[in-house]
Amino acid sequence: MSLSDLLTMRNELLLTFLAMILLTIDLNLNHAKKSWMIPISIGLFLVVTLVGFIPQADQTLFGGMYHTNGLIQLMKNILNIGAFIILLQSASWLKTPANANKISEYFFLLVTTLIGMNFMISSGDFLMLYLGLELATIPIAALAAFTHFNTKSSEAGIKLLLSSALSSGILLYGISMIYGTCGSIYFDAIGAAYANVPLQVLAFIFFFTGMAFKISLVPFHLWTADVYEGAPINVTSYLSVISKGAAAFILIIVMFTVFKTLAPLYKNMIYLIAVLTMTVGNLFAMRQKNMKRFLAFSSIAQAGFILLGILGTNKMGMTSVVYFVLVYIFSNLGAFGVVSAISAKTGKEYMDDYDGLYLTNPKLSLLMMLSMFSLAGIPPVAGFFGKMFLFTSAASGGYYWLVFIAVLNATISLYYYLLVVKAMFINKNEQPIAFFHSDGYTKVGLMLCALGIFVLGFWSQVYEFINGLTFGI
Amino acid sequence: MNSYAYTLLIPLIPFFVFVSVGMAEDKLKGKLGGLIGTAGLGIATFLSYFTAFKYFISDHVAGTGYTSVKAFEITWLHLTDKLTINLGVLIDPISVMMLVVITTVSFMVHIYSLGYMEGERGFARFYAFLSLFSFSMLGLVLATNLFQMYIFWELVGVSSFLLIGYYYEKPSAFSAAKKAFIVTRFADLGFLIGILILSFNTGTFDFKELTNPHGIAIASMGGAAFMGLSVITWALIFIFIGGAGKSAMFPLHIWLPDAMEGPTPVSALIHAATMVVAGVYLVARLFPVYSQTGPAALQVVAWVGAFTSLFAAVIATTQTDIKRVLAFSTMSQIGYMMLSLGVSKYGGEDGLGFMASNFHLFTHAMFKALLFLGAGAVIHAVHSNDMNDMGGLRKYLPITHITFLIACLTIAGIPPFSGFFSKDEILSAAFESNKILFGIEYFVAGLTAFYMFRLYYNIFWGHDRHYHHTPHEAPLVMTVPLMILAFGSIFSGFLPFHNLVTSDGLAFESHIDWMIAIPSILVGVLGIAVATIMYKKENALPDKVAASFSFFYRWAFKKFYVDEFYMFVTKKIIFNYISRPVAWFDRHIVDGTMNGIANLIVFVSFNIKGLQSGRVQQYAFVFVGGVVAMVLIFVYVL
Amino acid sequence: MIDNIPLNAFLVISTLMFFIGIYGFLTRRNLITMLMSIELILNSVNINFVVFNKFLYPNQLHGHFFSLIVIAVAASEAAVAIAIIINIYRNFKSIDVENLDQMKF
Amino acid sequence: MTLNDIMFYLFAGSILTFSLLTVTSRRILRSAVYLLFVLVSTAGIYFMLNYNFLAAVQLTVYAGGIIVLIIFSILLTSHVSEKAVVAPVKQQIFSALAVAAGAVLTILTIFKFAFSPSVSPAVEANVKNVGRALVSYNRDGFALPFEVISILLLAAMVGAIVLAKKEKNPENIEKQTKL
Amino acid sequence: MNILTLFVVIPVLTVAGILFTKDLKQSRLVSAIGMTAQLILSAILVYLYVTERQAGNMAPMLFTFDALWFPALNIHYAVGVDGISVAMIALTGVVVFAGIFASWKMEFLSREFFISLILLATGVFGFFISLDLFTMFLFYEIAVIPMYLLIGIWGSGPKEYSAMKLTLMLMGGSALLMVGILGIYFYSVPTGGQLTFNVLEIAKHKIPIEMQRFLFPFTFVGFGILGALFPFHTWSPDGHASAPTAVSMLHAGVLMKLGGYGAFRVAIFLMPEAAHEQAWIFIILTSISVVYGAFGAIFQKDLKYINAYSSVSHCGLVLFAVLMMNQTAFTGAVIQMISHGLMTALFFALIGMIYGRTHTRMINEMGGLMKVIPFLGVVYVIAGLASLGLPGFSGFVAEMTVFFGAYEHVDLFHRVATIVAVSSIVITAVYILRVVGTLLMGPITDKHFLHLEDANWYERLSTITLVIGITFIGMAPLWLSDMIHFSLAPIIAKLATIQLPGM
Repeated sequence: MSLSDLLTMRNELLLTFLAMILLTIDLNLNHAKKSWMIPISIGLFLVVTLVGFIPQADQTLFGGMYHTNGLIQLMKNILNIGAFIILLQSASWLKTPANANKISEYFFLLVTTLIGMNFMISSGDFLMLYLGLELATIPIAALAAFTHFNTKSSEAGIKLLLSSALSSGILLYGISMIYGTCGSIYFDAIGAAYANVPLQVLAFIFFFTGMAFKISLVPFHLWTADVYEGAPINVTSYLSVISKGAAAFILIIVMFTVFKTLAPLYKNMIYLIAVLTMTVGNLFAMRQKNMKRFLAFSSIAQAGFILLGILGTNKMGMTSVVYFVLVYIFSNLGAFGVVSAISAKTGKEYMDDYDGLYLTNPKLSLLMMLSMFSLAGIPPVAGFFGKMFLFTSAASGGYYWLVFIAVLNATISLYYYLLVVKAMFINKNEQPIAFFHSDGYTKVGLMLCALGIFVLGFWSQVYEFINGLTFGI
Repeated sequence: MNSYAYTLLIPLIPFFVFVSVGMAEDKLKGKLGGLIGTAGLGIATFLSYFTAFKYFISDHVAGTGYTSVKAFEITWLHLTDKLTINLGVLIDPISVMMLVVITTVSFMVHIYSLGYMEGERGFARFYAFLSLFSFSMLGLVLATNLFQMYIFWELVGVSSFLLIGYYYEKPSAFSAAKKAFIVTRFADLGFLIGILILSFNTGTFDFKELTNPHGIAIASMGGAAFMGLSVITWALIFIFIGGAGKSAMFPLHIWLPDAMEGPTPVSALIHAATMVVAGVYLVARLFPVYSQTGPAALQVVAWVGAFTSLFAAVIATTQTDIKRVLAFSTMSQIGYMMLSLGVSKYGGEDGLGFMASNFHLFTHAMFKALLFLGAGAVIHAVHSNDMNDMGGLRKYLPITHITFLIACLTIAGIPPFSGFFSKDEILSAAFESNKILFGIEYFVAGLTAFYMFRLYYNIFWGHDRHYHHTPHEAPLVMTVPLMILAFGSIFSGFLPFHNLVTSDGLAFESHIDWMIAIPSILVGVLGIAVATIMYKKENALPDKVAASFSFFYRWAFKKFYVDEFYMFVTKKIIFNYISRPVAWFDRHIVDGTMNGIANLIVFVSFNIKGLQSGRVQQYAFVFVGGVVAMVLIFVYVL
Repeated sequence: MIDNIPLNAFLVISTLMFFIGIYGFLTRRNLITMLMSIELILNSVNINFVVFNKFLYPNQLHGHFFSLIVIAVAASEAAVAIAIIINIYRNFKSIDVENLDQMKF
Repeated sequence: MTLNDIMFYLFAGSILTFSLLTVTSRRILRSAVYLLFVLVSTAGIYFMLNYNFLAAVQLTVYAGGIIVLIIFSILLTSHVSEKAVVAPVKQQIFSALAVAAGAVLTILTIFKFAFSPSVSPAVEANVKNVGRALVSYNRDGFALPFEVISILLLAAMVGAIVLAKKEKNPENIEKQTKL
Repeated sequence: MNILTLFVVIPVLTVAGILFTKDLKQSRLVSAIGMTAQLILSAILVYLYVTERQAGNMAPMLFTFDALWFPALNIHYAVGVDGISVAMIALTGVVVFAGIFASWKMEFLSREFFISLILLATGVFGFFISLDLFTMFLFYEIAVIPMYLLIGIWGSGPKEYSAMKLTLMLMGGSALLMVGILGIYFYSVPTGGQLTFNVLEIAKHKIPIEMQRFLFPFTFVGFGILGALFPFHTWSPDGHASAPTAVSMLHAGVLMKLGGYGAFRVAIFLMPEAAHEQAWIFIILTSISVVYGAFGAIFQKDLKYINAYSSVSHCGLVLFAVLMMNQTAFTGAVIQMISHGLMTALFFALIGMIYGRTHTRMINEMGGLMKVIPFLGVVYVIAGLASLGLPGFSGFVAEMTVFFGAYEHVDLFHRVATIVAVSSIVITAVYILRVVGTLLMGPITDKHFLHLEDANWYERLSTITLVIGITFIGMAPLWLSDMIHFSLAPIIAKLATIQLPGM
């Protein structure tokens, strides 16, 4: 392994570098100029994001602990894009006086979690996976508790941290048993040694629940709503989009590689959990009035759909999951972006506040509607394609009834997505949210989302590209 | 193309009149619309007479039978592989006869209405509808196939509907129109089912093929049996239901008395002379099929006809609305025609009934139209339909009086008026076939004479009523048609129908059987005499008679409560016991289920909210429970 | 030197410790004691790793290092957790987990 | 029964006892101390297994670092003599049941599995080998996790600092400026 | 560019154009121009199609265009039309055109209204030209979703409830459909090879019968829900009652036809064996639909409810005919779709215009309107007569073809079902005449009605367009029926290959 091989890790290295630079710059800025951090960070992050698109060869480093290939690189790029949009959307929130002297910390923590996710996705063994997972979680807990004076924020932080600690404890126990039964922590060494014997199944279940916690699958999802509601809104969107996406990526990679011999068993499990997740997520989402909490449950339901991809044949499943997450990032960030913009300007977070929004803020409302449609899987926006391909993937495994249940759930989800649309377009309001201009960052962020929502579906090359990358899986 | 191609114009001229007058209705001032309509129909009448002359006389080679000619035919629609709907013109004895009847009466009515409808709102509309009716009726009789007949059958129904509902602002008029339409529609359902069965068994709609007694169609009609009768018999019975609906046979007659809400010329045209005999025409048209393959169906036709004639005649004796009396009389007379068809056989002298039926159809058209138009003139004079508001009108309305009297004598079967001849043939045919039917008809003949003269005396004799203004004779445009029709009533009996319109197209010898004719004249005279005693001078006799038969009288006066029965069925059963429950079922059960599913989801959603209690330890408990459960299930159970 | 002690004995101990830790997590009302329960859990896992490494796969040190890393992670986790707990104490004047239910349903 | 056996049972007994006491003791500070005992006993087991380096880390980081941190925070947030509020009996029973079920299932499952003892030569976990593995970037080397854990520790530090920063509620700031 | 693609491009361009408009006048002008172009294009298509066929082009689909879209799943943008689609496109063109003029005075958020309306039309056009199941489904959903906004924002009465119910039930239908389509896809080429969504390709193979048995009900019911199949029709009365005029027109007139068309094109065409086996269940359901809808209509008081139930009955007849699975019945089904589309659009247009004047839709609150608004009254009567199947109007042709097609089956079950369906013509007459009588005839019940104005030019244009369509088909049905007839050849050939076990 030469030094140049390290360039393979450019995402992680650049992000680490970025984190260090941010800390350094921050130390040299006086108090009044702290807000410079915003353009600096976003600009630098954009550079990192763009660098990610430079093609590179597949590589395995550190004796198999770290490996990357086109698909993994794509996953990282997807996460980068999502994170970039979130950074744009957080700008107006960070400018508020309460956050004035915490700006660079915010960026630093966010970037470190992203590093963790990148390592997690690239991991070739359980140690790196675990480490990446923790690195992706612990700073987020700090971010969730970011707003000190807000009791909800602290509550969210500790709920996240404690729950995730428990879950990673259980996950670790599973890993320890995997190690105990297989004799290695390297993925490539485990795959063949795995069989359907009780202890290995138990170990797998323990491991799986830990991942399920991250993706918030029922019944391991209960933390989600509370944390999403309490955390600052951009952290919530980060949790619901990037964090969940990364976990979904690594889960599907692990499922398709390490545990592939268990497939007949885990497919039953995933069937059950997928049904539970979609249904429970929907049932809870229906009643929500707080937009963040609403989106939390909606994202739980969406996680249930992601599972459908795992049930398909490997290639199609992988492609559809990656594609879905990509689309989901744009759709969900569109929704969160609007909520964030409104919340930053007016502090209003409830669905009732959105009544009559279209008449005062038509563009925001339109974007929100498109996001809702995309989340619900309504054509012609991208969400339709995402869902459709997931269903196709599940159907390729012969799970027609599951597809049916899933589409019925999509219908239920349409109900509550339409409630938002209804609030904005149909409901009358004496005092609607007044018209306001968002700042440039927010605008760019929202426009990126709108673009993604529209283009990703019709532009079939995206899907083809992903499909081309999944050959090796 | 052949020499009859021009006959296509006969129905088409009224159609174009309908379209043009109908479109430009509000722009046609004064009587312009009427004049256009009348002119158009005049041409059609002329063409019809010309056709009759050409077909019966000039083109006819002596000694041969009359064959049917397809003057024109186009394909309208392909239904199935075999069945194609054509539209065309069929010229044969009965259709030519019907042409003459329809155009004559229609033309008279057109002229008459110029006076009668003068100043009415929607005068042009009236003529448009009349033209539509003429078109439909002509199309019906000229139909080359069963399906074309059905098409025009429906159109006739709708034009009747439009004309009955002419005074649409009068609720009673519209409800009568509605009733007429729905009842006949119900009958048409039978017709349609009959067509379905028949056409799928024979593979054709075409009359020529269907009715060829030696053709494949009739031969292939063996068919499976269903409930003791062959399928074809059922088909014919169903088709007869259609005919019965249009011809107001019991029990589908209820619309006809109500239809008198329409303007009187309409009643004369549609509900006396032309449309109501469509049922007779239908059976006559399919007569070879009936007689060759479905004698049981013919029995049904005969008995329904006989019963209706009796039933209607009884009711007619009690009614006081003059148009209703005439309506029941029409039913009764159509019953005669049906009976006559029902007792007939195919070919030669056995086909006497067939001939008699058509003969009576012809004469009846003349005298019944005359009666209605006369009644119209009376109503025009006194502005009432009720005979209790009339009396002594003979001195005010001399022409009407005379023509009306002629018509009454005709219908009563007094020689030498035409009714005598046609009725005599019917009685002869019935006598040959079934003595009970014959007896009924004898009795009905007497009743007919009685109630017609009851009507006559009540209108024209007795003392004056309190008229708003002195009744005056109708203008010339109204009386001239009366006179023409009276002429027809008197002399049409001398037409040699047995040479022209027969079941197989061949002429046969027919003579008056005096053994039947003389008693029938006597019965007629008896009826007149009774009526004279009871109604010529006002006296207490009618009331006494009514009182002595009080139960029966009341039932007859109430038309045997058939209407009430229908009301019961439609309002109570269909509306209250079917539609209301269906609507309820739909709202509460079907929709309720859908809403119930939604509500159930909401309910569940509300009730599982405790799961999300906000307590992190409970979350952890669920988490651990989930893990344990999964281990249990996937390690130990599965 | 440990040959006569069966592997399963270690595993039983660690497993019991693991579930005792979970029990603590489920029942202790104080946030800090919940954190302590977490430490128990992680510790039991460490025992697992170490024991497996020693007994079954001594040719490499995977388990050993895994434990090492877990300890470090536990430390950082504890640091952040305690920071938040102190924050909560500032806000609520209590660190009873039962108080943390502002957000529910 | 060798000394090793006795030591093992001693450690095992102490681990289980003190674990139970940790999660049941009503005095928080005592819990912390019991936890310390558990951790130390664990370190003892590591010593027994000849993983001296790990045992040392266990003692320094865990016993020395985390426990001290915990004790400090306990002192910060509650009185020494304060008794912990006990969870409702129902909660305790259900938790115990679930946990017991889990433990039984897991142990049963473990016993079902036939672990095959090692035949390959052991690598001694002495400082040399540990150190070599720690910086090795080849197979079975742990340089990468070692580096990554440093980022994690840094991030945790920054996170803790951000959270601990004293700061004023913006609403209060506004009030003050208004005044 | 392929002429069929224009059917999607023109509406999209129109929508883009409306985005730049400022007020009602401009946006309705743009919409009217766009949709007139669309109507002309439909006419051109009919002409081109007929000439092409006369020139002897025997391909099952004409004007085909195929572009690979998602190569991985072999999803294509594949378009092509046969006589059936051409007929449906022409219908859509007419109804949309009439719909634009029927909403000439849509003041509130007019831009958004026209955009949604035309988007809906885009979906419908796209659906009818698609040969690829995926794109077909895509357009299907595009057509359904604007309904929510259209009803929710511009509707009346319990509009939110109705809009939600309609959307959810239709989406529930697409849940079934999704399963069906995916199943068909994965068994499209049972012999192995590239899976395909293309209808024509799939039709070349035989989907295994076990899968057909499973998939057919999904597909059929999925489309059936949109076609108001009993007992999944309840979205229809509420939805129609709450929708604004043009939306009711489009929805009942065109959108519901997607159900019948899809059931035919996908469910029956691709899975004839299962269709044959399971038809009896659905024949029972649709026979019930036909009669039940008619009975339901008798009791209603709200004009729109009456018409909605009437639609249930008429659309039931479409599905009924489709299930009869012979050439005549299929022809009848298509004509019935077109006929009902025109009639019901006309009805809803008239109801909207009457409501705009009287501000009530309750028939017992109105009466004698014929006298004050004779034009609308006459057209209403015409629509009514057409609806009850009077010769000379399209309804008659359709119903007769359906009945004769259905009656072609010789067994007792089909014949009884046919007779049950036939009996609806009487019940239809009852409710139509009841409405006409109460609404238009009789004396004027409310003195406010004395000052109502008769139809404006745009209202006349809208209704007359539809009346012309109805009477044209009614009087000269041969060209239409032959056009459809010919296009049925492939499916009839396919049906002929299957074993016909006795029912």
